[in-house]
Amino acid sequence: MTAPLAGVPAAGGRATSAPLMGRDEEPTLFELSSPGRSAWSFRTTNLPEWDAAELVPAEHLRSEPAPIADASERDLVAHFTRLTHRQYSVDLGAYPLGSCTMKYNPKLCDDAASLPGLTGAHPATPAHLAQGWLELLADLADRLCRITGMHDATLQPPAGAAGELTGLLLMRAWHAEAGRQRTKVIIPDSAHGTNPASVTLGGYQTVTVPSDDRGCVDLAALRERLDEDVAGIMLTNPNTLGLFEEDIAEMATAVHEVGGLLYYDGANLNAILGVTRPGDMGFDIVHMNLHKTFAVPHGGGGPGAGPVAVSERLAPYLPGPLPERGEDGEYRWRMPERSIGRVHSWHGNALALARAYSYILANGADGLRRVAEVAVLNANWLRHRLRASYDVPFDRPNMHELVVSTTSLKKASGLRALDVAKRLLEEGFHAPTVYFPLIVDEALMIEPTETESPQTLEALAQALERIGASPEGAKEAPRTTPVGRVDEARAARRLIPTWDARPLAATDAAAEHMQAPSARY
Amino acid sequence: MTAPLAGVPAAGGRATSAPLMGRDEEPTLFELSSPGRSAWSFRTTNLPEWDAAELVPAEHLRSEPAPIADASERDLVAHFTRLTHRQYSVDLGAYPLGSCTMKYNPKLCDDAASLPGLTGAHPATPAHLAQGWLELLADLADRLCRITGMHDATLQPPAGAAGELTGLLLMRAWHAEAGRQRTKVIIPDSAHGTNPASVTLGGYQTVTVPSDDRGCVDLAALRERLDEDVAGIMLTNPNTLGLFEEDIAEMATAVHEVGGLLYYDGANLNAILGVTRPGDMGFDIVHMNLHKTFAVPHGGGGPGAGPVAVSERLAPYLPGPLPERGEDGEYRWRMPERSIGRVHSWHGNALALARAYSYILANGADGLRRVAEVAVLNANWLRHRLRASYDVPFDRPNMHELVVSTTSLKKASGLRALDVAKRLLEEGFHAPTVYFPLIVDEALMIEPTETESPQTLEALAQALERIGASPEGAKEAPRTTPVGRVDEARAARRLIPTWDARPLAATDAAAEHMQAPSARY
Amino acid sequence: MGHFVPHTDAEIDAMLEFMGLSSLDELFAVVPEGLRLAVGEDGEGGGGQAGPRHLDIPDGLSEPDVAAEMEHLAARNAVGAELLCFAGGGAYDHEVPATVRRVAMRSEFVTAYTPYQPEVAQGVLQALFEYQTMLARLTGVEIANASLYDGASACVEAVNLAAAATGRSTAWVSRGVNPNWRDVVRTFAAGSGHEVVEVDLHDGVTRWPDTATATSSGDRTQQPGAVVVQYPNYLGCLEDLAGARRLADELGALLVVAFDPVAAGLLHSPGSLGADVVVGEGQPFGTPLSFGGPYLGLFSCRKDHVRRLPGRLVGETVDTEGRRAYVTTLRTREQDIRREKASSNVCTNQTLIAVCCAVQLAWLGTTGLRELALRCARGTRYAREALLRLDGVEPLVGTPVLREFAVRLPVPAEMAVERMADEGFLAGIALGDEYGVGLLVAVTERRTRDQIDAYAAALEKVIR
Amino acid sequence: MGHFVPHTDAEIDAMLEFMGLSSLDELFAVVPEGLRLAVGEDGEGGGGQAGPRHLDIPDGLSEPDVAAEMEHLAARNAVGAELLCFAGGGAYDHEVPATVRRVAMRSEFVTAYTPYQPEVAQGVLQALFEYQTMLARLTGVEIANASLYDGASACVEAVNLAAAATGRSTAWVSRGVNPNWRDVVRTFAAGSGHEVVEVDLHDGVTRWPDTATATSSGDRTQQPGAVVVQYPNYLGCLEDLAGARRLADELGALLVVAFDPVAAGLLHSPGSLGADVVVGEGQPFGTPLSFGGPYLGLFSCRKDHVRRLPGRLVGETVDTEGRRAYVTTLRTREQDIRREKASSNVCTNQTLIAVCCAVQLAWLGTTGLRELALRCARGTRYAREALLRLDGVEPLVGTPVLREFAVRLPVPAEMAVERMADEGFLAGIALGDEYGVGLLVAVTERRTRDQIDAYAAALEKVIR
Ligand SMILES: Cc1ncc(COP(=O)(O)O)c(C=O)c1O
Ligand SMILES: Cc1ncc(COP(=O)(O)O)c(C=O)c1O
Repeated sequence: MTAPLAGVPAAGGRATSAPLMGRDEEPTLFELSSPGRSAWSFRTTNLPEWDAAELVPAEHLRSEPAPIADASERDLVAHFTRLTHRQYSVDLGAYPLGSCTMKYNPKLCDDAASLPGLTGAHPATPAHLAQGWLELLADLADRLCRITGMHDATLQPPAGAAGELTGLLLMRAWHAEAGRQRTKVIIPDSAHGTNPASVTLGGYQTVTVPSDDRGCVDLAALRERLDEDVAGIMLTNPNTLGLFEEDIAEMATAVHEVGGLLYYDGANLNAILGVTRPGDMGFDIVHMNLHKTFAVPHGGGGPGAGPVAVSERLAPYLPGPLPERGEDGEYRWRMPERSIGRVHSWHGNALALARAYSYILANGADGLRRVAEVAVLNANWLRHRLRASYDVPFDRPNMHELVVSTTSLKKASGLRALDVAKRLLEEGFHAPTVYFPLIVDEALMIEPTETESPQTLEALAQALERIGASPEGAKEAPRTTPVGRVDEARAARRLIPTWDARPLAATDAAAEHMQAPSARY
Repeated sequence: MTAPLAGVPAAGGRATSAPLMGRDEEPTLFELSSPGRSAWSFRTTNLPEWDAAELVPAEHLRSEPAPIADASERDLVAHFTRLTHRQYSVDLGAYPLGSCTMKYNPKLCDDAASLPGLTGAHPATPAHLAQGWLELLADLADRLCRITGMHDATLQPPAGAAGELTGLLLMRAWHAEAGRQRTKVIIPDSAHGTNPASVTLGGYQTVTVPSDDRGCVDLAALRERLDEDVAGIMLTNPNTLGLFEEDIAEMATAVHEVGGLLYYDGANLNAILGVTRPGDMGFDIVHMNLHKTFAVPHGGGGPGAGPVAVSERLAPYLPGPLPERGEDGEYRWRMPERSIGRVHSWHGNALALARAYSYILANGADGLRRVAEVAVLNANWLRHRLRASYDVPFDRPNMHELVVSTTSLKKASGLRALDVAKRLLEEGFHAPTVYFPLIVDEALMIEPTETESPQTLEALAQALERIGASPEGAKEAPRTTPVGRVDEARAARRLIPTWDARPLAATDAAAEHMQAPSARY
Repeated sequence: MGHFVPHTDAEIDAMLEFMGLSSLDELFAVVPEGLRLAVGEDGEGGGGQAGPRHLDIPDGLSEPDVAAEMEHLAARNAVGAELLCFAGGGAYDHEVPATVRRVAMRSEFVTAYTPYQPEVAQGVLQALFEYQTMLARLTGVEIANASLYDGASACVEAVNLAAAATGRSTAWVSRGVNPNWRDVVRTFAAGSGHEVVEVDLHDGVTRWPDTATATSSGDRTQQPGAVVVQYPNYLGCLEDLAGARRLADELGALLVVAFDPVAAGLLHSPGSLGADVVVGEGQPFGTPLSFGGPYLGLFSCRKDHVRRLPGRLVGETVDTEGRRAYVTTLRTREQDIRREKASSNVCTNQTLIAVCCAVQLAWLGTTGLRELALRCARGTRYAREALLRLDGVEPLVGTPVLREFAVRLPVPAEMAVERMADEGFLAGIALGDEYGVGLLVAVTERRTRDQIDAYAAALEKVIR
Repeated sequence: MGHFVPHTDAEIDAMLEFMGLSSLDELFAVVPEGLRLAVGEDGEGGGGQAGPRHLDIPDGLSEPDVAAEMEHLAARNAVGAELLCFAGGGAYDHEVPATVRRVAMRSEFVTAYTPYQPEVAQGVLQALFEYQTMLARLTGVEIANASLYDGASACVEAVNLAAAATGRSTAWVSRGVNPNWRDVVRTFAAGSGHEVVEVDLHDGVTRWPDTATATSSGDRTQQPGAVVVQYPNYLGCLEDLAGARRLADELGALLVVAFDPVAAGLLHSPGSLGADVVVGEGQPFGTPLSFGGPYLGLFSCRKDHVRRLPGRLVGETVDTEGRRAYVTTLRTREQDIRREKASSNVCTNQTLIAVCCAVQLAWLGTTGLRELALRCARGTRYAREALLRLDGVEPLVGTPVLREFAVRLPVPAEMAVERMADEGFLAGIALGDEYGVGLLVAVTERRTRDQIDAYAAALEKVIR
């Protein structure tokens, strides 16, 4: 702000930005702020207008308002709308992102999750006045049990990792009840990071079992590790390489023989919907990621939902309360006899559960099987298609995802998995998962999902081919995104976790009126 | 699409695009189509499944389905979402666009216009079952009359131009009733194009009155043109230069003296809300553009709403039916005695009217006056601010908008108004209105509106300064928009009004399956 | 007071100071004192009565208070399950799927300006181009504009176009055309000076006058420039378009067909049957009933008439780098350039509704449109048969119907509508005298067998 | 069947052919035959019973059928005017303005993935950076993460952080902390092995044990690593945070404060009163009641603990051209890199809810947050006074309250809640035994004087 507005705090600068110019930066809310500006508006209540001092004892009353931001409705709408123009999303394009099942999220589910009869219910509403919610939750749990072949389920865990930990606590409670003090949980070397982290938080030690050269759990190595100290094993099937563990029945028998339990990490459930069920494979505990398999949108990192279903013998330990249909047709809450206790403030991520429920209603048995079929079709087609241009470490029939690698390309031209990922961003695709699973060198883990058309897959394959064939400049990619390659190291080295923590540069002087809040608290 | 999918119609290509890459083209729906693909889904009705031949006489039944498009829900969501990333809008930035009042559209009005109790009502619902709608419309008409100082109003006209024509037909009916056969309507040379076009459609001849050197109607010239053949005059006040016609009372007297009527083009009403009223100035007929003054969003060109309010003597001629409150408090429809008839299929753009109503409720008398004050403040501030860098042909106190010109810059460096407009797009602002009003050379007509902050105005002024100071390359602007400067001449010369009308190029061969529909109808 | 003006008091003061002013009031010095309103609530005001005049409406409300007020009004309309809709007459209760609502209502579409700067408006322009393409495919004529206000205004513009094209100011308009639309045509004819001759129906379809009389009279102005017919017509009946085409040929008139875009999923396209201009109401695609608006005027015509096309037209072109781009074209037809010589005064149109229509059409697609039409036709037949089984209910006409039908009741139709509302049904539209006493009933794909059965049972009770 | 798979049959066939397969079933050849489900509906199935197993749920429904089913369920919950909300206990009926709903629910935020590729995720990242900044300003400690699941999980993570930081596995948790949260803390303590010592209230505020006992025992593991207190606490009472800080200092423990972000608009920030870790439930900002989720775990802590911070953290940095950019940082703390040594297993969090919170906080801003807190406090006082005027209603505690209050009724609280529901009120939460029999009542800015008066009148009737 120059002379004409001298005297007015030089806030903001622009409320206009340049969304269509691609690579402009967007000022922060704090730079857009101008003290005294506001957007709020409250209803008329006709209550007495007691002032703060009449309501709060002096020793508790803050002397100045907490500094937050000062923006007009117009400016904050423009600000956040412009931010959305700097953000990739499923609704804009494909996310061939392994392990994450970034499928299209049907709009009908958005509607389901915004019905006032669902969004308006306080979680402490007595059961007889929330029959719709209880029915929805009970029926969802029932359907999830049928899908996974299990007996009963809790919907409380708000994400997959929370489900894992819940499962491990169920394992612990079950062993404890029988007076067993077990200390170890086995996980494959291809497992997702949440698995070992959950094992630790569940109070167990992680024992890693290696994969064999076919990409599956090495059955002999597993047998070696099984003893009376093993509480159980955590597996995904198909595993994180997208391969089906064909020996699953043998593994189950072996684990059960030493008195251990089998935990199913449901992140890859999309591949087997209507095809096979963890319960039939011998699993005792299953978590599902509704935000993967059942189309709850990822929301930029959450919320998701991670229900846990169990076999009959583990049902009494489930977290509660659980919604249950009484003989009279009324739904009520029930606390399982030997419940491990609550794992969520209330009943889980209820609206995410409602979304998943509507998705299951819409797809049904026939639709869910179609999901699995096409998810697997797409991934196998891509494996065939990419074989000529990338290494395919485990080139045999896969399920819903595949792992390719740039090992040869790296040798030939220095092209690394990360470079491919960044180049793909330029091509208008989100990057695959890179460097995971850890057991594959220069891994690119690709899960096309069933909602991407063959034309999209072909475009992806062509883009990957192009990148492999002309690696020059890949280190400088991406060049056409809202920002170029981001300096991640600097972020960690010189931590700026809030706007107030920024070192005040000369150009920031203008914004000093909203500066470091420490003096104000 | 290459070999792998040989045999499959080579539809689409990409459903992924590259929204964040800025300057990629987006395929049309037709290119994304793949025959057999679909998104539709209808409810279960349990009706007999008669086939078409049982329902439609053979001579009427089309032999093949009408070709439309064949896209999946996923692809069409992605397609249209990507299109929004190629589109500027108020929610992304400022539109300093003269005459158009592109203000921020409060989100609370979106909510108002999506209430199921409003959206779900069939327009033929009997009045006693649509009391909410009738009350809303009646109260809106009443408030608009109070705002404009008129007696009664019709809400039927769906846009400003429709309001103009309605007004002219009212004029005609009023004169006809008195047995007067008048043939001419006077408009100033600064008038908007819809004014003369409406005059013609109203069955009158346009007589133009020039502006004087202060930018206002030349009163003497007006007097010269007034005779017994004049049905009336159409004016805006403030006029399209943003200047208040100070002689309005004299003009009104003069027109009335020859038996003519005064029509107020309400496009500029934003400037005078709560400050003065057309009724007090002597106007007989007023149209309002609710999509300008009352924050109905422009929707990319519409819908708007163009209610017409009139003085008492013209009320019997209004289009009907009109909503009216009976003595018993019940609302009912009433047809004015000498109504000119309907001007809309039903009751006008009802949801747009509901939006405007909620906007008026939210602002109220105090808020509307504030709107005018700040709209005028912003425009005057900009005039002062831009004086040094642009010609200001009428450099005196203006109202809500101002006209600047590049006449001097054109002489100095060849910079034309259009070049400035295109350069501004690069700066992240929408362009002002250019080459209008016609009476100003190289006109840039700027209406900041009250919802743009002083910081935004300052940024606009700086951008305009920059452009004026470094005109080089302006002819090639804009370079950073989703497409560069568009060849408008070619579009007219080589008309391609539909995808089917495209000359089939080699690269289109792939898309031939959806080609020229003529053979199919 | 609303919260939509961002300026703080300090900022206002600084801005005033920059201009050498000391108060906001000074900004209005140009407004003659006698015209100025007082601020505040004293006096009488309102309509210019005694006392210091002021803006005589209440002060502003907070957002939740406005919401409460709007919800209160909305609650006073019977809709949805309270009043199950069997009314049509140009406005139909079709499904609008979540996809259409959520995509078309994105704020870039909603808050964009008219696409006069194509470089930053490719989103709206391409959506309109796709809309035009789909509409042309559906109507079977080559050119479609980017929307008019509603079905009625499209009809007016068609008559105007035909008059300009033929140089004849008379239009023959079938009484099978929606009566509200005909009202509007008549209203505007008062300005344009067109003569509108309404032509009666016989057993539900138009009985055109003897062409010999018209052509022999010698008075060219009496000879129509337009023959306007609706297909299916207001009573749901299927008119003989080929016959109308022959008639138009004999008269040297243009054939204007008001079509139903849903029924078009099963019927021959008006273009294939010889229409020169096709108009219609686009509401059935993507727009809720909305008490009548905003709706969408569909307008398309043969290529020969493109220079007389009312409203905006989007065309494909390229940018400076040869990339495909879209732009509004043939702008010289429009009012902002041609002024008093423009063929139409349309400026603001219904773009957003056209975008909704485009998304909905894409959602339906080739197969869905046919399925929709089929489902409407099935429901219509089922309902018609159910009603005709009731004692005292008779068909108004014998001609085949598709999407709507009319019956004669043993009680006045207005009374039946009134009583049916108590039973929870919007029974239809009571027909005006010109059609004989009757009830016009529409059945969309949303109506289930149970609902139709319940409707019939209620009607049985009501007419007893 | 759902309509979300785009492939046509022809495309599927072509893809299979490319791979040399002839049916989709062949894709599952890797699944042992004995594990495969049958397709169709024969047999028993469901839970693995006799007969060929198949996926035993109904086939898919159309969109409108799903909508009807969901609406049917939604209609079976009493909400809004049917059951006016006076319940709180960690979930509050605050206004969510149109702006917040419409902006935060834009599909780029909703359908984005976790921002692991910062170049295409600046939208989410910047929104989170702004969220972190506002949360740090509000809590008065320097670091805020990008969200945890809910208030309870934030509390668990705080206890874990304190244990790791102090090397002590005991936590003293005030009974003023939300009982559901304490439940969750206990559940997870079974895995982590932490010992949770619950500390009683006295007249509504925590009466901490004698520090001498704890410190003198010599057994360091008995000494708490965390002192956890809620402010205002579950009964709405204002705890003595300065006292808790002194206690923590004496014990060498971290002070964990569970704060109410709305009340924080009037109260000293927890940071200014000495909190090391501040946790809370973010639902009051921008998230509807939603039957309990998704909500938002607020988590912030002093800079010293940043390397033990659970969950994601966004930091500012630059891109290759020096432009400001945001990225998730200190990722080495996280499970995907540290695996079994990670301080937390959180992966998917509540980002979208954090974005809603950021937009709502921006909407409130500095002045609005204070106003909101003030309005809640006014309503709370008004309601408390109105209830205490009723015969037989007594305060449960005498300590000053802010946003919520507890009363003792002459009838069991459960019964009062039950009966009040018939009167159209969700009267509050019946308190568990640990608090003595009572009713916990919350009043937000949405409750009007009339509503509170009506509530009091109904309660009078109900307890008579
Ligand atoms: C294989 C696997 N397991 C577990 C998880 C953890 O699930 P969440 O992110 O929902 O906590 C993921 C998520 O990425 C995963 O891919
Ligand atoms: C001065 C003036 N008059 C009339 C109109 C026509 O209004 P509408 O576009 O609503 O038909 C406009 C719109 O741009 C205008 O600016």
